[in-house]
Amino acid sequence: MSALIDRDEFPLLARAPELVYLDSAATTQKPRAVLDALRAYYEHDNANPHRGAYALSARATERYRAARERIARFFGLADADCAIFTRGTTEALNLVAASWGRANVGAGDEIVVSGAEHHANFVPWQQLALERGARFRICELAPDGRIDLDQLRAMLGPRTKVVAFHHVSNVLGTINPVREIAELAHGVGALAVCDGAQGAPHLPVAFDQLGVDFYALSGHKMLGPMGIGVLLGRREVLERMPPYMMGGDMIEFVHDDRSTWNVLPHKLEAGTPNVGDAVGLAAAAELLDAIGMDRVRAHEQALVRTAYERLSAIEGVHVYGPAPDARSGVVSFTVGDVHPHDLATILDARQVCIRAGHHCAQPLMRRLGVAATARASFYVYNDESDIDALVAGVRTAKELFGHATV
Amino acid sequence: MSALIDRDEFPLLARAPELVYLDSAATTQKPRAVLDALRAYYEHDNANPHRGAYALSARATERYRAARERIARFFGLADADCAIFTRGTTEALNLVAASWGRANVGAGDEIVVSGAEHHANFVPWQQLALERGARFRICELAPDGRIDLDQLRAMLGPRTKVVAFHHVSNVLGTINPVREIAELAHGVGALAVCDGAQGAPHLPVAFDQLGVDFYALSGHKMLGPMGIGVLLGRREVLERMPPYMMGGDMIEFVHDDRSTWNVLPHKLEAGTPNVGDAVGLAAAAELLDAIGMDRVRAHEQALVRTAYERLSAIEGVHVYGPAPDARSGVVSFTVGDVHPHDLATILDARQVCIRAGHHCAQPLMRRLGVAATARASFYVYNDESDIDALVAGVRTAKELFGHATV
Amino acid sequence: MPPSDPGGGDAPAPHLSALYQEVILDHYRRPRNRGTLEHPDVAVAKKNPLCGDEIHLHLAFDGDRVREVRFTGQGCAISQASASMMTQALAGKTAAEIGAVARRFSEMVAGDPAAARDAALGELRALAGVAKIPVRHPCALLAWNALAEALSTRG
Amino acid sequence: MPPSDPGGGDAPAPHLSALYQEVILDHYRRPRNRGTLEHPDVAVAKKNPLCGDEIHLHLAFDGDRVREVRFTGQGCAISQASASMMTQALAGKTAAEIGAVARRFSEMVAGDPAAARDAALGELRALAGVAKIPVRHPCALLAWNALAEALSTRG
Ligand SMILES: Cc1ncc(COP(=O)(O)O)c(C=O)c1O
Ligand SMILES: Cc1ncc(COP(=O)(O)O)c(C=O)c1O
Repeated sequence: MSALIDRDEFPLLARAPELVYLDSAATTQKPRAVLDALRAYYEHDNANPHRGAYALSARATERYRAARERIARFFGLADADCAIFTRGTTEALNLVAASWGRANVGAGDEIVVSGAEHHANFVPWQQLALERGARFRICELAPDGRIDLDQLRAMLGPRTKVVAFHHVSNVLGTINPVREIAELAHGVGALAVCDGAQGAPHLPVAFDQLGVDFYALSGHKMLGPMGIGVLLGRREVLERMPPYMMGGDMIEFVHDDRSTWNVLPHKLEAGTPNVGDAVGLAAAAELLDAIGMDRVRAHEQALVRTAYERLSAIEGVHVYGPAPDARSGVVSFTVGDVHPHDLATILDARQVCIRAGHHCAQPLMRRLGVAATARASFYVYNDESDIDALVAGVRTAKELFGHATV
Repeated sequence: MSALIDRDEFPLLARAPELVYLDSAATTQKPRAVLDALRAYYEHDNANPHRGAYALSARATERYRAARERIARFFGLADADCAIFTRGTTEALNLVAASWGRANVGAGDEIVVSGAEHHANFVPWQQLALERGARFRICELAPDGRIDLDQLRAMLGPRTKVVAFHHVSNVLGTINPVREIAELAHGVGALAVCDGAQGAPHLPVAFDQLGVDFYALSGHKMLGPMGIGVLLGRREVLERMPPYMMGGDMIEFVHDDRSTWNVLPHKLEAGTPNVGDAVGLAAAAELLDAIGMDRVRAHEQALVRTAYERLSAIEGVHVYGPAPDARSGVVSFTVGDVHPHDLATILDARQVCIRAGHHCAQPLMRRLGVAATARASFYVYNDESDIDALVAGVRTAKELFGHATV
Repeated sequence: MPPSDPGGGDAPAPHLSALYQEVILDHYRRPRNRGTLEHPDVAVAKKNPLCGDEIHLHLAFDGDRVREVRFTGQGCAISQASASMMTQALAGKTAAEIGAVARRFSEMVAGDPAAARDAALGELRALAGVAKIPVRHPCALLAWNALAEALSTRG
Repeated sequence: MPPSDPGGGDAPAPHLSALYQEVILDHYRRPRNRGTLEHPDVAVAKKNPLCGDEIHLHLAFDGDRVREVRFTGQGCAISQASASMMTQALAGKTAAEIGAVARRFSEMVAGDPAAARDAALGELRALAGVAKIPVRHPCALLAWNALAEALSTRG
């Protein structure tokens, strides 16, 4: 379990050899290849795409188009114009809730989410339901942490308009059966919207085979720059959606009293696009493809298994969620009565970076019956020594707080 | 009229000494200082801000906060939490139209825009009016290209809810009297929303003195990276607005059936922020402040005066808009029956980059009675030799098309 | 004017002279078959919102053969000359024959040197220079896209 | 356990031992004045949504002086110990006296070394170590923010 991509490839990690970065579920560190691609775009090809009639602008347009194509290919989406660039998962999900949602969800309709959604896939639907007078229903989790399919099946009906659910939980690491859930949703004529923020970076994703209508993801969680994400969608649904934002590029004709819209993907991308960060994300996809997402998955599984076992073996440590083989590279845990924030502070003094809190999943925390957990998450640059440091830090925290009460 | 910032400071321009870049109104080239700041963030301080309990995340949070403060200071906004980061002007204006607009504009209300708005400040309001059954009114331009204040005054009334207008026209370069228009709007209790996309990069802007409720701008048009922009707002109005997007960071508590919102600026910034590009934009503001916006303005005025005079002197050339002293660094023109796209192609062959088309301002083009114009726009890296190249290119185009019909 | 005069137009790049040659400017300024038909069998309009170019095409058929064709429109020299030359190339041809010319034309625009020499394209070969300028391909193809729609509308 | 054992806890950083000292852990685990008042003059609640820490504060006054104070809450050792120690520091003090202590406490958290030595803060000085950890300042200050709100509510 040495790192899958050497730390030296990540300037921040290379500069801080002692740093143990275990918060990749929040955001990942950036490889040199991505930073180079980003900078090279600005140094060689920068212009406003789509709008210019000169070679430099044509080059910017081409870089943007190629980035879209590269990323679509990475995610197994044949129709690249159905990959809509957004700022991230949050904007992608809000786009669907606002554009598709306002056009299709009315009073008495039902929206179904799970009790383990990130706020980004929970609050937009909750608020849409409140605005529309629709019923907002929360499907609970099975004992293994995955969405309870029996309950879901029982919940779905002719009034169900949307089933919004996560591919991978950012708290528990559980992996949901996406295809099965999409089929259940489609069985009652509902839209299947998948939050892929934690799926896209960690698992092979073949959108055209997944069966969902939408899959949302963030570039910054998969080695890409901040400020860019993608909404993968089915053309049939995208074509029928009204625009989300309005402005340049997304229009066809602007009359004084009405407007008509451009074709996909432009209809859903108003304003000057973020070409630089899109190019950076394409470089990240290139890198991950070169390694192979199967190997990324295997690497994380090995790390998560070790972390799970070694943490569970410490008296007083409670690990949340399923067995290691059924989860992605996330481990949430608590240590006796050591509060997760105190634990994070103690680990931080040892340069071990973990996250502590509700992880933007307050509904799930209520269901777990805790106010906060500590969370360690892994990625391609982590290796077994990072787990050593984590485990040692947890032991130190226990000592500091006194073994007795643990 | 040598460049105000040397071309050598701009890697793209330094690499292509022959390139004559005259499309800064679409997007500017990036100085090394901005690219360095962007990269340094990723190499030293990258983490998800607001969420971590470790030093690296605290550093990212601090970089993000400091960037906001730096940018607010640049724009004369004392209350930095009223500078909301967006992807750009388009998102900023859509945010206001969707969040403030949906909460405040009803059937029979009136929305006023000018006939020279960029689509980003036209279509969102037009569509809001259509959605709400409000009346969408277009104030025409005075002969000098500025908004006709007499007509505007006559148009405003108790049903007017919003006056949305541009600071500087991206086609004509005209500069509107922002304070006066804001006062007229406030006189009837309407919101004053200013599209500052072409004002922010080119004129000194002191938000707290401007009197508008909102001022929207794009980082990429003022030496900053793509993917970042700002909505400057008045706290009183921002506080009363519902959120725009929903997700992480912008919530306070998420209950199963309802949610409450975080304080400003977070309420209006859902999801992982684009820290990298915000840091880049702060570096751009730093650079522009060091030069002084008065000098930026003077430099552009000198260029625009020369360009205006030399282009006007060519037989068959028609320059649109006001006299050079009353305009910002933009010159739109046509050359006899040489179509602007043909002109742009001919100039491009000489490495002169201008824009041709409707400039995302179809309503204005109808009013000017043209389908397209050519547009040259200037910034800190341009000098007189760029105008020489432009003028020579225009002459070549005339020759190619044959003098006779010009 | 001496070439050293910074205010004068220097010699244009060779591929531009090749593109903006006499025949193209002539079609731009004196378009052939400009106008409308009173009783067209098919009428279609195509616009390129990005640059404002627009073409309206009227076609009348005699059985499978084009009897008459007219166009109106506005836009750059390339789009208008392409439309004008296209209308000349259509007269009397069957849908199948037109399809063959259209394919050849788009091959030429895409940069196929054989197509650029193909006598079947006649005067249209004057537009071969556009191949080198990708941003202008949509201009050259606008009228042809209108034509394709017209033919498919007719069934 | 020998320090070389990679599974064992190494010695913690010195500023952490200073922070998580006996007195703080004792207040965390056995909070003083924990509970509610039947008839509080003021009751306020403060939460930090970022980390889930929460403090409910009940105060009863005798004229201008605090007669009784109780709190409930949950959260990290720092927020809960700070609340517990604070309640001890309040008893019998006037609003003005409390204001002075609160100011001194926030100076200490902000890193003022004189405040960290000020006998007026009593046991609260155990929290001086938090000054070095900016992300934890909100934890130390949560109860004090509730107190400030309580006093201003009372007028
Ligand atoms: C006047 C004006 N408003 C709005 C915009 C839109 O800005 P952006 O595309 O960066 O969102 C632009 C530039 O494209 C502009 O010139
Ligand atoms: C499961 C999940 N959904 C959505 C998000 C939101 O992503 P972003 O903040 O990049 O928009 C995250 C991460 O923060 C996440 O883990």
